[in-house]
Amino acid sequence: MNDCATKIELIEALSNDAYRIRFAVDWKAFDPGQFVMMGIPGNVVFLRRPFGIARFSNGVAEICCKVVGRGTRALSDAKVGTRIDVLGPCGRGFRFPQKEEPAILVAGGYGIGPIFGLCEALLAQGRRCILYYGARETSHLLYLDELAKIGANVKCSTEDGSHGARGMIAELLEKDLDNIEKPSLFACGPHGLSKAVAEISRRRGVPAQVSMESYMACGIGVCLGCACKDADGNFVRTCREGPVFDVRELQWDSSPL
Amino acid sequence: MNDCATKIELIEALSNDAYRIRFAVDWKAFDPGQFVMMGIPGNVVFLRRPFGIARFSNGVAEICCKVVGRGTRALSDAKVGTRIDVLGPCGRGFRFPQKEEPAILVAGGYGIGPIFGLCEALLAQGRRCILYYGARETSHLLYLDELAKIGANVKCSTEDGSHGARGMIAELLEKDLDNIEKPSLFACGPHGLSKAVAEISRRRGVPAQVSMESYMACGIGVCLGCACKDADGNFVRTCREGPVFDVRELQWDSSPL
Amino acid sequence: MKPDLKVKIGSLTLKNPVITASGTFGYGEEFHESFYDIAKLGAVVTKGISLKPRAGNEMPRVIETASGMLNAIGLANVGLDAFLSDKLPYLARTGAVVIANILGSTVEEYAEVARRLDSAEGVMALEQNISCPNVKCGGLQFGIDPESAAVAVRAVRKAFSRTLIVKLSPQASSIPAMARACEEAGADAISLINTIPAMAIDVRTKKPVLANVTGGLSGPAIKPVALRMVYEAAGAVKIPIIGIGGIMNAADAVEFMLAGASAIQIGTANFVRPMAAMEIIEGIEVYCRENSISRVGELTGALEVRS
Amino acid sequence: MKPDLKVKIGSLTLKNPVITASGTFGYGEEFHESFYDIAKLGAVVTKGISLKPRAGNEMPRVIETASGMLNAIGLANVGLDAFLSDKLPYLARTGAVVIANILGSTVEEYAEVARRLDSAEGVMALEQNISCPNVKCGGLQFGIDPESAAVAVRAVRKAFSRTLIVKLSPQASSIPAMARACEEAGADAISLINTIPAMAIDVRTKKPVLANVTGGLSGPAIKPVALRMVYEAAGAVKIPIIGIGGIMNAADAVEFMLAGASAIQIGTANFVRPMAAMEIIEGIEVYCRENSISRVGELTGALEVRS
Ligand SMILES: Cc1cc2nc3c(=O)[nH]c(=O)nc-3n(C[C@H](O)[C@H](O)[C@H](O)COP(=O)(O)OP(=O)(O)OC[C@H]3O[C@@H](n4cnc5c(N)ncnc54)[C@H](O)[C@@H]3O)c2cc1C
Ligand SMILES: Cc1cc2nc3c(=O)[nH]c(=O)nc-3n(C[C@H](O)[C@H](O)[C@H](O)COP(=O)(O)OP(=O)(O)OC[C@H]3O[C@@H](n4cnc5c(N)ncnc54)[C@H](O)[C@@H]3O)c2cc1C
Ligand SMILES: Cc1cc2nc3c(=O)[nH]c(=O)nc-3n(C[C@H](O)[C@H](O)[C@H](O)COP(=O)(O)O)c2cc1C
Ligand SMILES: Cc1cc2nc3c(=O)[nH]c(=O)nc-3n(C[C@H](O)[C@H](O)[C@H](O)COP(=O)(O)O)c2cc1C
Ligand code: FES
Ligand code: FES
Repeated sequence: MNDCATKIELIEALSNDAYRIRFAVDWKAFDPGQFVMMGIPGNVVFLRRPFGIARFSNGVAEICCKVVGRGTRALSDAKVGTRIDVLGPCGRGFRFPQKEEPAILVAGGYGIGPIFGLCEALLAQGRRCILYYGARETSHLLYLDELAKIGANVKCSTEDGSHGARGMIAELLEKDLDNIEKPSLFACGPHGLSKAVAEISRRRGVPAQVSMESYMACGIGVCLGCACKDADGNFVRTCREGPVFDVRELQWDSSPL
Repeated sequence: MNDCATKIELIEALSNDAYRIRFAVDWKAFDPGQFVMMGIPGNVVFLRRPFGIARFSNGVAEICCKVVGRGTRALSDAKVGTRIDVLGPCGRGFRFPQKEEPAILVAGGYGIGPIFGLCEALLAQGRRCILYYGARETSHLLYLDELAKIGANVKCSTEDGSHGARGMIAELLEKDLDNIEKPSLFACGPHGLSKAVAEISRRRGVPAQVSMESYMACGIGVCLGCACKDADGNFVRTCREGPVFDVRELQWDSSPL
Repeated sequence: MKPDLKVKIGSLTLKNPVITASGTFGYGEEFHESFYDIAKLGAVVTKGISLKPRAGNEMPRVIETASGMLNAIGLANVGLDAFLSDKLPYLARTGAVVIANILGSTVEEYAEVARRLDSAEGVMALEQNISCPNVKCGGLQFGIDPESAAVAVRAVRKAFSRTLIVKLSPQASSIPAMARACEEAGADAISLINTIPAMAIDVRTKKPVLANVTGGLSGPAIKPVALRMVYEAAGAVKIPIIGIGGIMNAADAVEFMLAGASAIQIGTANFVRPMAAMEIIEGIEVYCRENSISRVGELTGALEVRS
Repeated sequence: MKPDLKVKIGSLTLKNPVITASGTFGYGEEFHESFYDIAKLGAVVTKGISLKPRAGNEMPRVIETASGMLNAIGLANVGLDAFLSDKLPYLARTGAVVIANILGSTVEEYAEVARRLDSAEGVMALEQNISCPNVKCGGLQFGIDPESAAVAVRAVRKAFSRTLIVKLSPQASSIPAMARACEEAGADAISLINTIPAMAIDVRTKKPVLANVTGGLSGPAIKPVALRMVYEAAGAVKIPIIGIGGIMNAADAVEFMLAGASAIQIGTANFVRPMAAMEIIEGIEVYCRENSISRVGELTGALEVRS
């Protein structure tokens, strides 16, 4: 992990409110599921903002940023060449599955970022994986081209049925799971999705890892601002012990962010 | 006076640290010596910044901005099309001389902005005027082309002698004054220049107006932050009773900003 | 449906909860001439008025800070006589609701100013400033000690028959204690916060930026502190609270009302965007409509706190 | 010539005046592993340590504000035992100067923690936090009342033989009185300020943003207030002052030293720029060189105030 002063190399709209942003970094590798703390250009926000690492190759990292507030707006409005500080890779990523088990990836919305990274890494190692990917509507399904290019097996759902199955991705997943032997789950998305995956994992006794979100001040484990509750009710740091947790490590009844 | 949300129409470097900036406004006229309170693009500073109005025609106003800190930096780095709030015209400008008296204009550094406006207005009325204009070095002499175009009679000095006379502009002025009948002085520049003009005015008994600077929070007369001392030792508001004062209205021994 | 924006402060009914803060609006003339009809405001609070005119501090008096500014104007004002003869008649003609902000370095001065304003037509309410952070000799003890505050408030209460608002200093170590002391002493409402004493230094010159060395911090920087104090005050007293501190837009104003304010004041925002107060009135109305709130008063203290 | 950056705090000599602030640096591990050799710092202040472990408050615990942030961590910490067994040995191995920040809800708890740290090797100084603005039951009275503060400080003074720093709350209505009380009670130095109690509200949900309702404000927003308080404290006592509050760069640090601080602490800046403390050490050195200052201590209180 280090903090590098770099520049935006590419910025590209993926939908009306999501952007692909690339920048050079000086780290050599990352674990899918890890994230970066991005300094936001201009002076519009004070703290950095966390983003999952979607891709990394040849020293260039990519994030997928969805505009939800002032910081994400300013980042997405930045131009190629804008100087930015990038701290990373932060946190603990996904632990890879046992060789023989099929990896069932589950992504919701911009959760596709880290999951794309995981998918690419698994396929590069010749592992079996299926990606379940849900969004509100077709235009919110991102990275479909890239997923096709890396040969991913993607099953989509949209809430309005405009692409793939109609409904929540967890429902589609649950239906298919009966036919998959020894699946292990890897999810990233809104809290509701993580909760659903945790519930499926518990009910079916299949292992599952989820990437959690939390408001973060430092991203490096020193402020204790990002805590979430572990299974024993103790606080653990989302930015350090997470963001990826085994669902059994966490308490699932507590209220989300 | 009003506050208009407008856009930068032109931004042009005049030297390595001074910029000409133009924007449409919805006022109809201004008095040379009046100023605008500019909202600074981005979020880098909190308060607005005052700038003398250098030109106004066909609904487009022009300021000349010298970079001295964060706000002037951000304003000068803005692009054409950047949205800005412009409050103006503020304050009291120069009172025009009696028809017969030759107007002796004196500008130092970016003080040329308001003085250019005054010069243009006087010439448009067919009034006699001579402009004494001093700067540190040649590259700091701005608006020379425009001054030539409007047919201004300009006498320059630079501290390094690289253009015009060597030395301070007040010295050059003082030398020439002997040969001018019934001059009246109009000055805008650093505090030292204003002080020198006030001193010349007092010694020779010639009328003089100077444009004063003060740190301003509101620019409209309500914060009382910009006060300067009048001849009786009372505070007057630079933004409202000024920025242009008759030198006899002010106290000249008090310390500058 | 148009929401009802009226709010009551003591015996005074304001047409909306947006008031312009003392020291940031002069005596109303500049705004009324150049920007908007100030009778559209809930009320106007005048620059602080003292018995005698005050010249104020030396220059520089203001400086920008991170998301805020410092001022050390030194409570410069025209004095009571000039206020009554030169400023009040203009204000009265505009039809604006006028709240006179008063200051004093002694209980007697407060009482004297209050007594004379009581007989002045056109002054609907007083706002008694017990903070005065910029004036060395004046007021500080009133602002930090509940007992001295009570003495000063009682004196003004006796001298003034209409609505009396007491404006608290953020330096009081217990806002609830201070608010209660003022309520018991007869205040009809509490306004807070005044600026927070602060300082800026120029490392180039190795000097304080302000001639007065210290000044008062205002603007968005102090909003979270002001919000907490308003919440504390609202929990401590029954009289209405007027929230002040870093309010720049309607959302900020609504935050203060949720925290317990019945009305709010716009200070530094007047410098940054002269139309701020008008925009905020409009924005509060929009918020009410979007949230199906028929009376703006429903917002006051509507914060949902888990317990 | 390289300026001498050494400063003395009590009997402790620091290699430079830059210290990392409690609660913003964990127990040093994260920074030492990923960013820099923490022995290069003047000192490291640990997260506040209580006798028993504390889980802290519910989520959310942090939120950004204008030029600052609010935190309501709730003084979460591993507790004294785990600090001694798990955290201190690591810190000691790094060679960093370790200042243990301690908290207590009673005088006895403070004394007990201090006593046990007195016999712990590797703890060079204590910083006694008498503020604890986030914990409802704890500490608040110590922070605002000079007499209670003195009692707590005396107890710790008796229990701890090395350098004792007392960290003041900005809620004290008189910083000079508080600083004097701590000096008389035996403090070797005063550090200030802790965060300012504050609040944020979400107008969409009508709820406080922080689960704890209120939190502590830190960052550039509070710098002008902190600077004023450091200036006041320095004028009131003879012992060294450590300045804290919104320091983001070397110029900020120099401002605090000019105001009277012998050393400074970097808090929230550690979150925004993990290398901040190193950059500030370098920047102070550059400032000294450019201003022909041979010992950084010459800066302390060098503010030129017209009188
Ligand atoms: C580990 C992790 C990975 C993430 N990965 C991605 C990603 O790949 N792509 C992406 O678009 N977004 C990602 N997010 C979410 C992203 O960080 C927030 O959307 C962003 O910080 C919002 O900033 P803002 O200034 O636009 O919003 P604000 O205006 O500050 O607030 C808007 C909303 O965003 C939430 N939010 C604000 N700041 C943070 C913060 N520092 N951490 C978490 N939530 C915050 C607020 O609670 C609020 O609900 C991730 C968050 C975490 C914790
Ligand atoms: C009536 C008037 C007319 C002016 N006309 C012009 C002009 O035509 N062209 C031009 O380039 N400049 C003009 N100035 C000066 C200009 O306003 C300042 O240079 C500018 O505000 C500095 O902003 P900053 O953020 O870059 O500097 P900062 O980083 O804030 O400070 C740098 C320096 O500028 C001074 N300064 C900062 N803010 C103000 C302020 N609001 N008012 C006055 N001084 C300030 C500070 O004291 C400091 O010395 C004028 C000032 C006044 C009062
Ligand atoms: C330049 C200036 C002058 C002020 N003068 C007074 C005053 O005379 N009396 C008073 O009670 N408050 C005065 N205040 C305080 C404001 O009324 C208000 O309480 C404070 O600025 C916080 O609100 P804000 O952050 O919205 O500005 C003044 C504030 C400023 C910025
Ligand atoms: C997240 C966070 C946690 C903190 N925890 C403590 C603490 O445990 N003990 C303490 O004395 N101060 C604590 N502080 C206060 C800081 O040490 C410091 O006094 C304050 O943040 C002001 O400095 P800054 O503006 O540089 O951050 C904490 C501050 C923050 C932001
Ligand atoms: S964000 Fe600071 S500890 Fe996780
Ligand atoms: S700048 Fe506010 S009164 Fe002049």
